[in-house]
Amino acid sequence: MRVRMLYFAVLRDIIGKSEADVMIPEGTRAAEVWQMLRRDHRELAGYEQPPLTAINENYAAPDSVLREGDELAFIPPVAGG
Amino acid sequence: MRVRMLYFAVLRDIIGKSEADVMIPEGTRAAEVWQMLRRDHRELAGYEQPPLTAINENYAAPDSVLREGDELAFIPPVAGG
Amino acid sequence: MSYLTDAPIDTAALIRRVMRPSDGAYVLFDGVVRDHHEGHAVESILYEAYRPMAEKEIDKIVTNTANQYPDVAIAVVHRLGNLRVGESSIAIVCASPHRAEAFAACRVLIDRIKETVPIWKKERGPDGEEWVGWQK
Amino acid sequence: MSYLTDAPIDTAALIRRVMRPSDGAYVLFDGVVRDHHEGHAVESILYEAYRPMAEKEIDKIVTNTANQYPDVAIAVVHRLGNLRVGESSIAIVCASPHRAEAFAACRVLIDRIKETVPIWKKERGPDGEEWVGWQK
Repeated sequence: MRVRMLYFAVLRDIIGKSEADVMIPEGTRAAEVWQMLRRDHRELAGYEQPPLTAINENYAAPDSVLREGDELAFIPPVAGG
Repeated sequence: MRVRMLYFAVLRDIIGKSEADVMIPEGTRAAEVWQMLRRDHRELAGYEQPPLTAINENYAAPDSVLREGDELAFIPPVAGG
Repeated sequence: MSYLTDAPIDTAALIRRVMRPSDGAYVLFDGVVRDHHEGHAVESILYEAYRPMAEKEIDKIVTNTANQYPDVAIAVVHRLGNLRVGESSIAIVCASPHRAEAFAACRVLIDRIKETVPIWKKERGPDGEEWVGWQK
Repeated sequence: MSYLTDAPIDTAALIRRVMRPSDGAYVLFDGVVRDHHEGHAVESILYEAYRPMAEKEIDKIVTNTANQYPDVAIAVVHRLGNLRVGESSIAIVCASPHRAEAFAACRVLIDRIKETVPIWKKERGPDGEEWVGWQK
């Protein structure tokens, strides 16, 4: 199934793009997508735990199961204000 | 001896002037001046205790002994801000 | 430097006066004449001060607060005269590298100023006028 | 109503937007780019947001705080883009009939916004640039 990835801030800099459609198996959890990103980008190797996770513009548990068409964003440490 | 009285806010309205020189005996205490004012102005009759007292632009104890040339002000409840 | 003014308060100028490049935030407290007090309508407030003593008392409070919060830069101005609803009677700006001290100092300043500075207010409204705090 | 802007923050307009005749005070918190962070010099900060989510998260925080302090009128604006030292990144105005709630609500708002809203900052200075909070 297809999931829309959004990359912000340091993750966009590391991954080199701000968004991408990815094809993942049915039943994939958000945390598993994070592990895929870690395999592909060694700057993330030290980050075994995923950062905060947002699905469709809401914070979600990292073990949330993704659905077709979801918008998934990992939220690096926020620093607003 | 001579003491300079300053009257502010409600006290000025009651007493009808903003300042006055008064002649009082040596050794008079600030609180005794308050009692003189109470005798002359029945609007103050309910105020047996003097309000806050300032001598020469500083808060002072009501039983402070006045000196020649002092500037004495009774400070009604403050409401700045 | 006077803490009292007869003119409308210019908060933007006050902020410019205190902000340093090392400040990450400022907190502005602005006291404004409101349209009611203890159940009756208010149209305006006359503020009056024992001016030289009020200047000294505010200065003591500012100095004590600055000692308590050494990283905070402080500005205070209190307006006197007749103020209508919506007009500012007092502005306090506390700038600081970090926000916690700016909030704390600002709160302490307004609380202390309301407690001890010889400033009075006469509220004026359709029910007449009255010196606030004086029990007839 | 957007909580995010790419333009300089107009705090005076924000204040006018919230103040009601019944308000006796407002507290303004203004976060400003400062010239240092954890020992190194800062020249500017690039603020970036996950915009639609940041709008929603700020709105949740404003709604929760308004419920907690029902007498307080609230305005929040966060600026995005590259800001130089001294420029405002966030302004929060809390107006209230009484000052205690205005201070409390303002403090709660900035604390919560800093905790959960998906906004990031990249600090830029003579030592290079760095996303704040990310351990390399």
